[in-house]
Amino acid sequence: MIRTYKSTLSGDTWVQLKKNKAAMLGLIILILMIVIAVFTPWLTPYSYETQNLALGASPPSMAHWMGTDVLGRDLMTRIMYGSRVSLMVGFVATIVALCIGVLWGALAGYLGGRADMIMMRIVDILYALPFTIFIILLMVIFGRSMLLMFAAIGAVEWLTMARIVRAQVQSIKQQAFIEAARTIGLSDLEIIRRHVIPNTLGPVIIYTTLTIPNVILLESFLSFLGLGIQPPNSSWGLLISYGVETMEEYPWLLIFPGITLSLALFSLNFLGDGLRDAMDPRISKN
Amino acid sequence: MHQRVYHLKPCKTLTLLLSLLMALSGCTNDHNTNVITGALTQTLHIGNGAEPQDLDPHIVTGVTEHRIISALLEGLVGKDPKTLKPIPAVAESWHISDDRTHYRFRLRKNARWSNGDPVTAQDFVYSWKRILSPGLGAEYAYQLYSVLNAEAYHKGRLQDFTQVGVTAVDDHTLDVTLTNPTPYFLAILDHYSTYPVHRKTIEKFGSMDKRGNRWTKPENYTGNGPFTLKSWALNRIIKVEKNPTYWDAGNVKLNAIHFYPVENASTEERMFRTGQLHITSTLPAEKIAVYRQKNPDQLYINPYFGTYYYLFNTRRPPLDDKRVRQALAMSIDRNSIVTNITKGGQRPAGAFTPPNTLGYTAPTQIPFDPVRAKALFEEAGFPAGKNFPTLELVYNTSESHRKIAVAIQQMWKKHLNININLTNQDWKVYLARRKSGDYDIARAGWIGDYLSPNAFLEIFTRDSGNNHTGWSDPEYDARMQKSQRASNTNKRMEWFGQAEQLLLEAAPIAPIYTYTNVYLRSADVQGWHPNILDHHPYKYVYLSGSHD
Amino acid sequence: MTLFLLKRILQAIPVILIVTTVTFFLVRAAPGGPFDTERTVSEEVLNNLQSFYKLDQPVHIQYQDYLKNLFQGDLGPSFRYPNRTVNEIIADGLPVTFELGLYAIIFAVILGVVAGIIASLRPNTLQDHLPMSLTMIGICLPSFLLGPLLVLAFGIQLEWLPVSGWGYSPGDKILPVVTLGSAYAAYIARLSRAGMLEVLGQDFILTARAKGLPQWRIVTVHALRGGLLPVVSFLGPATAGLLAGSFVVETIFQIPGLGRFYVQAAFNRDYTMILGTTILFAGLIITLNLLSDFVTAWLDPKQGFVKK
Amino acid sequence: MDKILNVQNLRTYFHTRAGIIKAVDDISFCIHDGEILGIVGESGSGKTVACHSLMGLIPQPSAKIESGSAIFDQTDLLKCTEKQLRRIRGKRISMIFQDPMTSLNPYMRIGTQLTEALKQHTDLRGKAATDQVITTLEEVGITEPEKRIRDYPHQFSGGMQQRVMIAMALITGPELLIADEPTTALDATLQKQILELIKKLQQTRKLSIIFISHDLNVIANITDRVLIMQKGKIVESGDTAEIFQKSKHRYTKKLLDAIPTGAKQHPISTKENQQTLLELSNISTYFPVYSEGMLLRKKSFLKAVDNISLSVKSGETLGIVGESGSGKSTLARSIMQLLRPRTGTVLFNGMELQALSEKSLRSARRDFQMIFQNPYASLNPRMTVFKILAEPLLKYKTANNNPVSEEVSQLLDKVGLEHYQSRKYPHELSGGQRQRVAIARAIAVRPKLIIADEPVSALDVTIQAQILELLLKLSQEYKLAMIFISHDLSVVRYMSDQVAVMHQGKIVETGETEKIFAHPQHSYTQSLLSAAHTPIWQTNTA
Repeated sequence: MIRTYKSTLSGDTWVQLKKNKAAMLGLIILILMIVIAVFTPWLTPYSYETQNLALGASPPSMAHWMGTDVLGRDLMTRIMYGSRVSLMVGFVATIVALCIGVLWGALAGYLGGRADMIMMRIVDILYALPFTIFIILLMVIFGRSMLLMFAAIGAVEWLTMARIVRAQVQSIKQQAFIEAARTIGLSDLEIIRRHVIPNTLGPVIIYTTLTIPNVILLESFLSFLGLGIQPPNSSWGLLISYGVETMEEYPWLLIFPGITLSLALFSLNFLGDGLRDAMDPRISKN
Repeated sequence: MHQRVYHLKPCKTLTLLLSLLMALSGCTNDHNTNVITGALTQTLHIGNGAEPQDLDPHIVTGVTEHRIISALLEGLVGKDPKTLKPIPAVAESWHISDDRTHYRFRLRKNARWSNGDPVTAQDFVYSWKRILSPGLGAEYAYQLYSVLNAEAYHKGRLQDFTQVGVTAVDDHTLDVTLTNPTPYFLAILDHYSTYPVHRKTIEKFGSMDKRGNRWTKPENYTGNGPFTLKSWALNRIIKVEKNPTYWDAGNVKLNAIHFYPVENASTEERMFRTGQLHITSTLPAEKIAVYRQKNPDQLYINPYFGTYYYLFNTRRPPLDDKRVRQALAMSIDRNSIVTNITKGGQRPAGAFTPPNTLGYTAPTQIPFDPVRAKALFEEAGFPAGKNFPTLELVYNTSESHRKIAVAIQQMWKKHLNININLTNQDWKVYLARRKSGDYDIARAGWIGDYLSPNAFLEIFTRDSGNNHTGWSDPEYDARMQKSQRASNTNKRMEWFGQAEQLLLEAAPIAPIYTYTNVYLRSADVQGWHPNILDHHPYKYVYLSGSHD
Repeated sequence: MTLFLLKRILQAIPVILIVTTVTFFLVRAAPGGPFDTERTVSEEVLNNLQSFYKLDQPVHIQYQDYLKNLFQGDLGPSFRYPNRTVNEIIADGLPVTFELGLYAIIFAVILGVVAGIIASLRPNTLQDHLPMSLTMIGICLPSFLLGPLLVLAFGIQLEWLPVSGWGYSPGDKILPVVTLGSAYAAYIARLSRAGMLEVLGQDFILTARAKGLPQWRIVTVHALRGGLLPVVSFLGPATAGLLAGSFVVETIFQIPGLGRFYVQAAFNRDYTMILGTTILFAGLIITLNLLSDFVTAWLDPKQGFVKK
Repeated sequence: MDKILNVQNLRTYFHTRAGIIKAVDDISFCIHDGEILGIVGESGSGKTVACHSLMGLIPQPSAKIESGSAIFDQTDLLKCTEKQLRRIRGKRISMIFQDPMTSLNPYMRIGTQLTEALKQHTDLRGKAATDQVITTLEEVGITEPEKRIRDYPHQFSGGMQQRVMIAMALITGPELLIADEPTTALDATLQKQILELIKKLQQTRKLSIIFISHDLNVIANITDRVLIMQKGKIVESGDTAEIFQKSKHRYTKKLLDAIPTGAKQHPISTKENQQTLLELSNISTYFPVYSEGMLLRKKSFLKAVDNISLSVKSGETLGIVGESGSGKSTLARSIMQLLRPRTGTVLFNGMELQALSEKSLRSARRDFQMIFQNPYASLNPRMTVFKILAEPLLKYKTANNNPVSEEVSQLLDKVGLEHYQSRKYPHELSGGQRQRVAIARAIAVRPKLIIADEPVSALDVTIQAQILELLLKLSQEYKLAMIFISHDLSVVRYMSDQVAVMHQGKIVETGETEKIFAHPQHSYTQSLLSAAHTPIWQTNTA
């Protein structure tokens, strides 16, 4: 009795991914960051809020490896706490954008004709609405919560995703295996779910890895507006925007958060490229 | 499908990039910056903070508009640049009646409008009628409420303007009657809301009491100030030039002033550093220490007639209990805030009115006394902060408000062991919540319009629209009334002290620091004297060429 | 072809109408009015202001008036700047923002396409990873960080370029354009790399090589046109995003553009200005999407208008 | 005749992560001046890689020429630098490729693509260059070349595009032409014209040609000498006639036998009592064609399928033969209701398919399945073979309740695939294996009718034979009715009981296969049969 290979897509992808050194490096760095984010309270002696006004902004020293911020708080601790917000926002909001965008794009691309036209015009409308007023209104009506921030970010980011997926689906629709799927008697929804969407993963992954940095920085704009997180806690985006103001006087306040964000984004991108290649059987196997 | 791959010799691409960079660096910045050319042509370059809403003195309210209008128009009375005492402007001299309610102004014969017309008393009557006309909806009309029946006319209760206490006896004599003696009336006459406007120009481009009048366009503008409006490029630059018809044109040394609406403080500082500006409107807090160290001669920190304070909503328990409010006010370490956070030379404020205002200083001060604060908390039923609710501190989006709020949040946690949430709100939402009392604690700041303790203490009288704390005390109102009717200055100051003592004792507010004006000024600028109102008449200013 | 344009334009009208309506009621729902200031305004003054700007009328009448004016192209007076109408402000600000956006896109396309081509010529080697990582920096350094950095380096330290302004002194446009364009360079680099790889793998490239054509000719003449199709379809929506993005750059470099009004209007609750800029923005998105679809069709004769 | 090209022990290996693939493993051959040398071999035999190695067109990082020499006019091509090679490529040696649709630059007018070659290698410019282009186009048989010069490749039919390709290769007057499967993608009649054109050009220009193909008929028809290649080695070489008459090597014989000849082995006699499974009555499907008017688009209709009526009995195989563009595929899709026919009815097992609701049509689909032409595109690249086969089984929860994996293994056995292959992805399988998976998917739900749309035309001849055997075995075993569509007459003859000949959307003739082939009535059928050259080495068989 042959062992039935429940070879899922993920099983094979993992095998392929392991071969790509850059992607593995990216994955390790990301996991490391997530671990640090989760175990921050036990990893750092300092709290992110107790101030030491007398100390103020001090350069990196033995006591504070990354120096302290204007209010005398340990920068490394604030970056670690900040990573909780930024990573969570980066991943969750992007996933929200991903799901809505892919579904909307796939449906519009697959159905075509009038439905496609209407759905894409709705996307145009949402593109045009003034984002700032929309945020202020959200804050006022629903008060402030992280969920609300994800909704706000998701509502903006999924539009471009939908557009990309739609273009991709329109080319997939012409493939013969879609016609074959129809002859088997699958319904439109089944065809979209099983055959269309898996084949859009390539560009979707690439765009996702490009969206995450935007989302992380968008979060700092929202927090600046008052929707995101409230002081004294922080996020990478916020730390960078504070750092910019004192760029000349206290350069380390900008350099360290900047490097952390860049490190995260680079590893995300290498992971994204690796994932895309691993998932695209044609490239990975030869 | 196999895919053919190509070699692109790396060195070819490198040489391409390098040559591009070299070309770029060719256009180095030519070295005649504004500061250098300015000295030669006596042209002053000022950073003005923001794009002015308009240049109509009867409609605008902001400081940025004031800076430009004070170059274009001139009121009856000016202020001495050093002592801020009233000095003659359009009015050559004035006589005050014994009961101090009648003022007779003699206008200068040689006062001219920029198109040559003489400035007459009728111009002032027309102008005051314009600002008090209900249709215009002028926000600063209340400055003239001390004039007889002015408030009634502005609120629409009186239609006939002739009953308002301002009449033109002849072309160069103006009589003003007040409802009751107002010691600071002369100080008000320097405020641009009382400036005259050129009647023919107003009526040529629209009606007297309608907004959207185009007379403030550069090509239409007619003013009686030392300068005339030459050009106004939106968001780019506003240029004013010396007005030859100004009565004191001989003493005006500057030929032109260029105002730059630079909103971002760090951009403005960078423009100053590269010699684009003579004077900046402000300076980021972090840069103060740098300039104090590197080039102190360019850094100017002058006390400014304003106080930064927190409002307590006395309508909401536990803030309705005076002891809780006092405890909160006493556990703010004001020194630490001004030295470590604002760092702008601000002075910690124990009272609401800035010290030494026309000689008046508040008799009592709210001290920084955490021990007494804890005791008061216990008296109020919250030993060591137990079962004290988590209050919400609302502030509008800005870096310095955030830093101060975070610091105070920490202080209250340390001294009183209580938690408060900081809520950063958009400007308009913050104003709406403060006005409707939908807050526990809120940040606030007040700048006096005219040099008198009254400019501050009048806020907490019963009928003042600016008292959002929900606190009022008939005794306080009575003392303020007495101060109005006091016969001499000392008596008046005495009553102000009594009133403020009552206010600080009730502590509906927690004063934190008195503002300072922090800005950069090039050594070339002469005749720019620091004063508490940040009031610098341009006609005394000139540029010397002495720079390295 | 004209039918294609006509159809898209007809679709545009309902979109703009819906955007106007939604924004019209959205702004009025936000708390705080255009005339609230630090110093509380007395009731009478507030009523006068409301009546002058007809804000005291029932909302649906305000809406009808607004639409009537809109069709005549009049976007109404600005609340914040009483002596200017929204039309004037847009007429002042738009050309500058357009110019900034255009140069930024050109910069991004040149940087992105060159990086993309270099990367696609030798995939998965240093010549591929280096340009891709360089353009990645455009994404890691947001404009509010890259701007001041560039100013510090080139403006103040090296004094090569002016620090602010637009059009006053030579070279003052370089830094703002680089700041705004760099974020888009990364997207374009990735898209052009993928596009080029896909085309370089096709049969007609092999034919071109069999014809003995030199490599540069094969890459530029044969591969480029097909390779850049994905970039063109990306440019449509991206350029529309520039208007909002230019706000940060305009503040850092003191550029008299429209971006600042577009964002500040929301904070000032300047209803007519918000509506004016939003409608402009909607119009811009639709035209740019139409343009990018049109160019994509024109670029690819099979798909486009060349008759069978 | 002296040797124009002499290749000695050429070795070209591919260095991939999965190890070294010996694409060309030590081959030596030569070609004489004015001779047409044929290279025959199945896909993956290295015939194309060999020629590409000569021209320096092999994919660089992965492929490398290990050893050998190729002397062409005293210069060793394998040792030339890229610059030297470029002076020879397209000037003295040029190439034409298999699929004209993708081998011409779709974004460039054909005029420019032709003058480009001229400008590269000669100093002809401007008018002189254009004239040269026009004369060459005329030479290859393009009508009104002056006008057609400005057209884009997609505005030409398949045959015409191949003529443009040939013009492009010959415009610089090369001495050696390498033709890599130039006629594989064309229909019989077109194939014939192109071969005649190549022969004519070879005579007039005294060209020597290397003709690569996997189609033995074509090789037999045009080449003087032939090399048989298998897995990178030359297994046999010699005069074409000699090789085809009495080939010595086992592999060559296997190739020759794989060509289907003669009638269907055991045709089903048309007994009356079998009930008709499928009944089409005057079906026609139109495609709207928009010609770009000024404002409104003039709508005209292309009648792809024009008033066709036919019937298929259960267990019977109906062959549909016709050239590309005759509407065969459109008819198949109309029957399958993938395209809604404009008029006429499709009666299947008594059910009127058009009348069925979307839902009931989907469940009815179980009984009629389809196999597509391109094995590469008809399987979802991201699904393993196991999932591809499990999908229809789960969809219809086949009656016998043994687990799905059991069912899948049985299916794999039925189509001759090993069980371990169920874990693979489509691109890891060869063309033949993929078509087997497609067939397994079609029979998974025990359909009553299978429509095979050109199932073998993309496969090598040996694989083709195995697939045809498989289809025959399955149709007997499951009593399947089958509609077999192809442009290859010998394949249709071998497979079908009844035959219908289609031409421009109409069925011109239908009837017993052998009757039609023996004496065709309709003039079109006659021209079709004469075009399909019977293999010369089997002229003796009836």
